[in-house]
Amino acid sequence: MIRVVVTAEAFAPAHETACFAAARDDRCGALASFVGYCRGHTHDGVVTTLELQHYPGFTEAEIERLARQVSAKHAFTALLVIHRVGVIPAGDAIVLVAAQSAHRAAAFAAVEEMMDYLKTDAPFWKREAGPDGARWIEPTSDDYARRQEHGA
Amino acid sequence: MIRVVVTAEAFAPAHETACFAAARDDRCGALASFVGYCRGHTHDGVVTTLELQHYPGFTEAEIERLARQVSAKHAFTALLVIHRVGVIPAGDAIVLVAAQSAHRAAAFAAVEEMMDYLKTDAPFWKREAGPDGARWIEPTSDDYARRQEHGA
Amino acid sequence: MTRLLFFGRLRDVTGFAERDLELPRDIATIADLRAFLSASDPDLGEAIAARGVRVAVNQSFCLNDLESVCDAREIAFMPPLSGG
Amino acid sequence: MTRLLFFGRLRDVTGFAERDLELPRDIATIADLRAFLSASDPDLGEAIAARGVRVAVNQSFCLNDLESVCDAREIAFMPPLSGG
Repeated sequence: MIRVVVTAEAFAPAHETACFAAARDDRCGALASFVGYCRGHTHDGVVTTLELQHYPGFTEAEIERLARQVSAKHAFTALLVIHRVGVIPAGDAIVLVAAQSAHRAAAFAAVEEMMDYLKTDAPFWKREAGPDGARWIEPTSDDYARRQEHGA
Repeated sequence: MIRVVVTAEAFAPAHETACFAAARDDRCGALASFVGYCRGHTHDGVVTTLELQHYPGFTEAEIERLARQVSAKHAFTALLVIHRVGVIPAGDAIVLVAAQSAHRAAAFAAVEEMMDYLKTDAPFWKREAGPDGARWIEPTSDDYARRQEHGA
Repeated sequence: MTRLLFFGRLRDVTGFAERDLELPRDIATIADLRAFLSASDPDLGEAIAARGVRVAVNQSFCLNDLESVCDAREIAFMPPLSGG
Repeated sequence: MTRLLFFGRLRDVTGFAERDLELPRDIATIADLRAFLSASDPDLGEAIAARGVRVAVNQSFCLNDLESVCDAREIAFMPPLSGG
């Protein structure tokens, strides 16, 4: 089961994870998850908001395609991806990825790999705004290096 | 900040994770977490309960020592470990590990490494009971191999 | 009618997110379209030629500039992606 | 008075989790204690000699059987650990 949600609404990661966990079957021994937050401070200074653009339809389809790619490599039984778009105030959750599997290795691998793809391969564009203006964020060399490890 | 809880009471992973997340500072961009559940089915058959023994005082101290070992390698800002003991019915959460950090790599690494240590190095003893009787569970060769990767 | 879509910093250059236009008949490939857009807006031409900018036709990534735009209902210009 | 603690499958062998006892004066090391326990309960002696069983004195893992038990308030016998 793969569920992908792209939303302009704020979401509560703990609530979404609890709903996702409630639907697990009794062979599920592992649930790994990750929440990415809009930081209020980066090494560049104070961040007041993040603006995320996406390509409606295409973004969802691409994330589903990437999720199927992950599922071909790692034996998870369920995967949830929630990604927020629009203007996001510092402190809010941007992304939630969660995976269920029988054992922990597949759940960890699925969440990490999905996050790496979201950073570099999913159609999102991110602009950080602070007191000194706004700037577009592009993947770092580290992001690209992590993606390469998955042989993508 | 490292917090270790060993408890004979059932706990709600989503609630604990929400409390942990609420206390994050505004440099936190990443929260990785893992929940291990008592499975109702394994490759050996039906499981009705799991019984976890621990060594009060020593178990908590050892987990804290392992957590400090993880913190020396990975720059997380907060780590939470909740481990249940006693008789655990199938479907209940056994363990929750969650880590906060500025970026995702440290949070993922801290949670995974902590879980690997809990499987092989923390003083717990686990017995699985089903319709055909009970048996003690020991770490698998895979568990030991994962632990070796951390140079422990 | 073809819809052109611009994302991220390209949107700052165009000043708009999307525009519908009737492509002239002699525009057969992505390369032709680039030349056409450059002629009317050199800044945009330069921005979409920048390293890392990808093009998708009908919500499918193009592998190179020789791909056809003849059946294009939607052409998107995308600077480097960055989610999560 | 010294408290002996048994965990996991060792507890199935002993039938109890812990026992307080006055160690005889000639028991100086873990090795001596093993011999003493084996003499009174061969099954237990065999179980604590099994591969992977570790000993902790006063909540600190022993590196080998030559460690002293003279100041031991608590001695734990632990089969392979398995949490998570």
